[in-house]
Amino acid sequence: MTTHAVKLVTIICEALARKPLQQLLDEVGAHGYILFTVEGDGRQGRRTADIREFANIQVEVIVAPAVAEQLLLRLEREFFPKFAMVAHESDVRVLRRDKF
Amino acid sequence: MTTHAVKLVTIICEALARKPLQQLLDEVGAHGYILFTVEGDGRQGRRTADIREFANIQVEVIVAPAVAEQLLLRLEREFFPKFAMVAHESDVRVLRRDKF
Amino acid sequence: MTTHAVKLVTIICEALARKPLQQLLDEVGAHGYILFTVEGDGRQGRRTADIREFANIQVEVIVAPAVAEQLLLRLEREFFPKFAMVAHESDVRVLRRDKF
Amino acid sequence: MATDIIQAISTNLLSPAVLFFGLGLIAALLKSDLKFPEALYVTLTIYLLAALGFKGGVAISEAGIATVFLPAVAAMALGAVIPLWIYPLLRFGGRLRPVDAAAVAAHYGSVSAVTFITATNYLKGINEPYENYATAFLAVMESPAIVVGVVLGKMSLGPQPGIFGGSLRKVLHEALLGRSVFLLFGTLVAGALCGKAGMDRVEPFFVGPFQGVLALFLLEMGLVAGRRLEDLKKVGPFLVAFAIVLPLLHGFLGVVVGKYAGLSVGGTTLMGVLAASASYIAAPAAMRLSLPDANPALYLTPSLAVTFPFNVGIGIPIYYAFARYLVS
Amino acid sequence: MATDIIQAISTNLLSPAVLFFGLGLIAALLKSDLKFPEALYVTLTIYLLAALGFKGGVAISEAGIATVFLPAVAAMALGAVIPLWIYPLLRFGGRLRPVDAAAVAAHYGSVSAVTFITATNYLKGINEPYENYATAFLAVMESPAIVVGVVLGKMSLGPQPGIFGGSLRKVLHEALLGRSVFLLFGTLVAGALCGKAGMDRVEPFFVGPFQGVLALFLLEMGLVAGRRLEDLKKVGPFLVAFAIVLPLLHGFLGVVVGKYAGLSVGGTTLMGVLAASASYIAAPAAMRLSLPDANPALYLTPSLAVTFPFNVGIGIPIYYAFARYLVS
Amino acid sequence: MATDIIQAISTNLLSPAVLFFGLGLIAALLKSDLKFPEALYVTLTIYLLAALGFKGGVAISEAGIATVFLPAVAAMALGAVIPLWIYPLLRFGGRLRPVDAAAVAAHYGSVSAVTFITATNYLKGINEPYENYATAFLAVMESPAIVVGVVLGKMSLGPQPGIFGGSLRKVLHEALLGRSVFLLFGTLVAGALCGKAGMDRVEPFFVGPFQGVLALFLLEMGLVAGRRLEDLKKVGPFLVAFAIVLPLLHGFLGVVVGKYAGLSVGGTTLMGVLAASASYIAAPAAMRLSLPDANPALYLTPSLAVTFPFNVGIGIPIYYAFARYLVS
Ligand SMILES: Nc1ncnc2c1ncn2[C@@H]1O[C@H](COP(=O)(O)O)[C@@H](O)[C@H]1O
Ligand SMILES: Nc1ncnc2c1ncn2[C@@H]1O[C@H](COP(=O)(O)O)[C@@H](O)[C@H]1O
Ligand SMILES: Nc1ncnc2c1ncn2[C@@H]1O[C@H](COP(=O)(O)O)[C@@H](O)[C@H]1O
Ligand code: NA
Ligand code: NA
Ligand code: NA
Repeated sequence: MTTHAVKLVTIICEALARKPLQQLLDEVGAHGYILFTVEGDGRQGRRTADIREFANIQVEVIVAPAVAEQLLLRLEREFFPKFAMVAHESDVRVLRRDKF
Repeated sequence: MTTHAVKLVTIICEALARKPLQQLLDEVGAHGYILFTVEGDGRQGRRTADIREFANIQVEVIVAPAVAEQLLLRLEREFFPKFAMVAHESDVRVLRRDKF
Repeated sequence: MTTHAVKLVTIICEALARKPLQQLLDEVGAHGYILFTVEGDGRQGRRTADIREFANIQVEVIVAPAVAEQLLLRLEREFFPKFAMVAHESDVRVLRRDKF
Repeated sequence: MATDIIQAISTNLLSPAVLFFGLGLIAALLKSDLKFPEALYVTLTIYLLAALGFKGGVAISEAGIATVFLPAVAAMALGAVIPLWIYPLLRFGGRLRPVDAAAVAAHYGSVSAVTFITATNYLKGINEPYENYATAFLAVMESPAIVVGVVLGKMSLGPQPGIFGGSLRKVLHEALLGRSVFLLFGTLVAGALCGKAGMDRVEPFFVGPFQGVLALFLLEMGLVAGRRLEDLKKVGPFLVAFAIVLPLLHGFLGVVVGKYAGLSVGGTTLMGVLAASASYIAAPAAMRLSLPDANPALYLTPSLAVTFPFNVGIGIPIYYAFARYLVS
Repeated sequence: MATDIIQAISTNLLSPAVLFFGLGLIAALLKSDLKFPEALYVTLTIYLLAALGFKGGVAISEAGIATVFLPAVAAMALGAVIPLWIYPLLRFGGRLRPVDAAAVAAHYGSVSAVTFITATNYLKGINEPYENYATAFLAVMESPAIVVGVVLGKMSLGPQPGIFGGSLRKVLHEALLGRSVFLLFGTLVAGALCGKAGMDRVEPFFVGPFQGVLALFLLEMGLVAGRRLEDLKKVGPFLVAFAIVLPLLHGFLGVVVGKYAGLSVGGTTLMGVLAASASYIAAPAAMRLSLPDANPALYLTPSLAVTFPFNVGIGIPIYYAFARYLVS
Repeated sequence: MATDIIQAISTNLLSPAVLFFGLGLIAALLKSDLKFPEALYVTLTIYLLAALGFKGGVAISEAGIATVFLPAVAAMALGAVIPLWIYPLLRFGGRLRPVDAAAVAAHYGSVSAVTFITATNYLKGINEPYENYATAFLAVMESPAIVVGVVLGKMSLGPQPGIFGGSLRKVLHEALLGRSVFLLFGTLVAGALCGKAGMDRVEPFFVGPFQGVLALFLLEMGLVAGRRLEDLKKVGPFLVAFAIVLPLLHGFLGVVVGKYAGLSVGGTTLMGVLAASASYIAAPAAMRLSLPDANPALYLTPSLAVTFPFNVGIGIPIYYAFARYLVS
């Protein structure tokens, strides 16, 4: 069994940032993602996730290292000034590199 | 405080793969897992998670490195040909090794 | 783009541990967290997440390495003897260190 | 009969439930934001099945098991045999792989509870009485075809090692203790034990709002079915035609069985609807568990995106016309 | 009285709500797939508590606070003193650790809203009138025993540093602003302010469907309780016996208190039910927060998997028989 | 008129729906644990919009499109022009950045469906008849102001590259196919196609429980609005005053428009309520998508934490008093 090193980029943000974020994922060439609603607390106060529109979402996307770099760069430039958002990147291994 | 290096295996798949996946986790000797519903998009199209049966689930399981290897091997062989599924592995540290 | 190495601490526990856990996060100086409900299975049996009070939650918190150490230490000492709980730590990179 | 049918179809299309279904289809096609939460879908399902089962049970307590027994056995037999001709038809006519043919056969022998409920709603709307205990037919018809389909599929694959091989026990557990069968049977028994006195107490919850809840649920089902429409291209013309023609044939067959089982026009219609309908929840779940090699695009899409909307909009009034023609 | 009781029990067991509860138990035991979404559980809870509180408030606005005051104080006192004999009994009779004895005492002094609602449903079913303002007793009885239990437990543990030590403030906040107490009190006040005119407007929502919603909710509660049954082996025979005998004693005691507080047969029954019932949501939450060293298996399992089903199926008609015997 | 208004306000404050709203506010302020699941919020929204739309559609089928057309166009025009004076007022009076002024303008030109529903509830409570087809005004008034606001904001920002720049197409898609507009329009059409016969079938679901469901929903909305109250300090006194004074002016304006459009006292009140209400779901969603540089604290907090509670508690009876004064 051979595994391949790729990046997992995790983005936590307000639910209303969802559509532009999906567009960004498309533009940088991510091939898939998962998304779910989370409660949270941060510098901009508590988000209780009781109304879909005011909740936080967490988006996780597995991408090649170059795509991760591109994604984080554009998040920092285009999204961080506008949205309540946290993003982090970590190293993961997958079985089929061609999927990502 | 001593921490121990173990593996976190994350599996994203269609909700209907749940029961065989639980059986696999048992067979390879995982001692626990978490599971939650996620929306997602991938090569096989969008999954909106509006019907429980058609949703995606994400399963996360902490295991010893040898178990992780076994788990990924069998996922690749027995599950990937049958189900819409993505799996990745990463390094994490835990406090009590004997639990995993 | 410069990224900074920080820690992601993930805690899985019974939902009723939530309030003391939030207090602990405050005390060790975490600046934010996310939280969501998960199903799970472990040594202490299956948790089906059908009643909010009996469900599992997963809490994820990004912190500086020193805070992570402090957090895990206190979890081990003060929480593990009392609650059904699993905690793990991993390395992640973020863009803006000052947030964490 | 032709004008009758056209008249019946347009009455059906203008009922709130079917209009809400159409609204859901349109929302999906226009990619509207509208989305029901998963919890609401499950809640509506539980409500509709429990209400249906409970009412059916009360009806059984009044009619007596004896009256229900014969047509229920006929319904079960019908469900079990339908896969036996679908399988060869798809194998040789449709050139499907054996495991896919078996999976589709399981779906079309099994039933759709929502289609059944929509049909009872249609009959209520045109004041056509029917046997309330017909719910029992629904309950017994879900599983047999699934079991038959899985057996056909497993035979075609030969013995398989590992998690997906092995005994029929898992299939049977799934078939008999799956959510919908369990709820229907359980509430049928509860209703039969309580009888009329029990019904009086829960009527404002389980009977009054029923038609409105169904309308809301069909809005969601329209969304779900509509989102699958784009998968139709993966399915091919043979299966699309199959998904309309077979229900018509089975509808006619069901009506014939209902007539000889001694049912009223309404009950006969419902037997036709059951035979014509195809499963899209229970059967797919069983297939992923027991025949995971079968291709979901080939069984779920025809059943959910073709047969289900066809039956809800057009099929039901046609089966009713068959029943009126044959029975009265 | 014996035949009366047996008759009453079988009437109870054949009501839709209790049959649905049994169905849930069976589903859990057979490991059926049936599972309610968390959101539905919360929704049903909110609905039942709000409906109960609002109706109770309207009843208070009609009966006047003066009428309600005395029995409410009696109910509160009863809740507060019950832990005082349970604690020594479990400490010395059951050989439980002090913190566990305190935790169990808190549960059995507190109350189960669902058991109370099932009892009102039972009384409605047999046409036995009761004071609608009895909801106020439910509202005031949830917290006192929890506070007493926590105090007993904290005294036994001695002063504790850190997150779990410290003041009673957290306990009181939790006890008074927890979801169920807040909803009950809030809707009681809303109902009292609106009176009959307000009730007329929300009656089709809060009154008509109430019994049906309860049946659905008990289906879920059967599932929840049933899943705990396998934990019984961790609990031991002493606590299992305790979980049946103490409710019977408390039920009798509650009936006596109700009688001397001047309540009708129905109201007296409800006071017995409150005394006999044990908390399984609010009390466990308070324990995990304030006495996390107590072992949940010892307090949650007896309360949820023994006392609750016992009361729902058998206890309620017994307390009713007590009440009839004593009051009339 | 003053005593009239005070009388009308206290009647309003003592209705179940408004009391439940107050209860939610209190729960939020006391930091109670009470929390509705997201799925329940969505469910109640879908129910209320579908019920409203369907009833409105049936009313249109009875009144005829011709009757509805003129006042609907007037409502739409009113929604579209309101931003045109809010923008300069906030730009120069309130010293807001252009993009923030545009965003706030969009919110106050658009409408709040919940406020509208609460107003119909108020009218029902005091037996004041109104045109049921007024739902059509609600449906057409949500989007125009949002489009106008986005255009104003985009003009102020100049051409922008990338994801947030570009065409108006996204805004229009969002405005016309967003959940609430789609549901309202869709169910209006469904109701108009079914007419009275369809209504008879779904009435026990969509009509009877409506006022109770609204009460439950307002409990949740009280929680949601209450949690925002602490953000008021970020908003400043100018915007807080704005959030009360502008609704009063718009309410009066709406009443004048309603009168000249030939509506009854009830219908005129509703036109006033629509003009006075501000959006807090659809408009924020559109802003985050099309004007993400605008600061949500400046548009969401005034609309949700000031204008909405003000209208629900006090505004509605005031606009009613205006309408009575002007129309009769
Ligand atoms: N240190 C952290 N760890 C995990 N999640 C965080 C952290 N800080 C913020 N978040 C999440 O990110 C969202 C936005 O962060 P903020 O802009 O700080 O309010 C919050 O609602 C949290 O859910
Ligand atoms: N690159 C990715 N990153 C994260 N999740 C993914 C990715 N690709 C696919 N997925 C998830 O895995 C599921 C199955 O993937 P697929 O087979 O590509 O449709 C999708 O529905 C997504 O939720
Ligand atoms: N190996 C594991 N991997 C992931 N989650 C686990 C694991 N073991 C336990 N858990 C989760 O942690 C919770 C408490 O664990 P336990 O105390 O072992 O019952 C369980 O309900 C699981 O959701
Ligand atoms: Na069939
Ligand atoms: Na008690
Ligand atoms: Na407005």
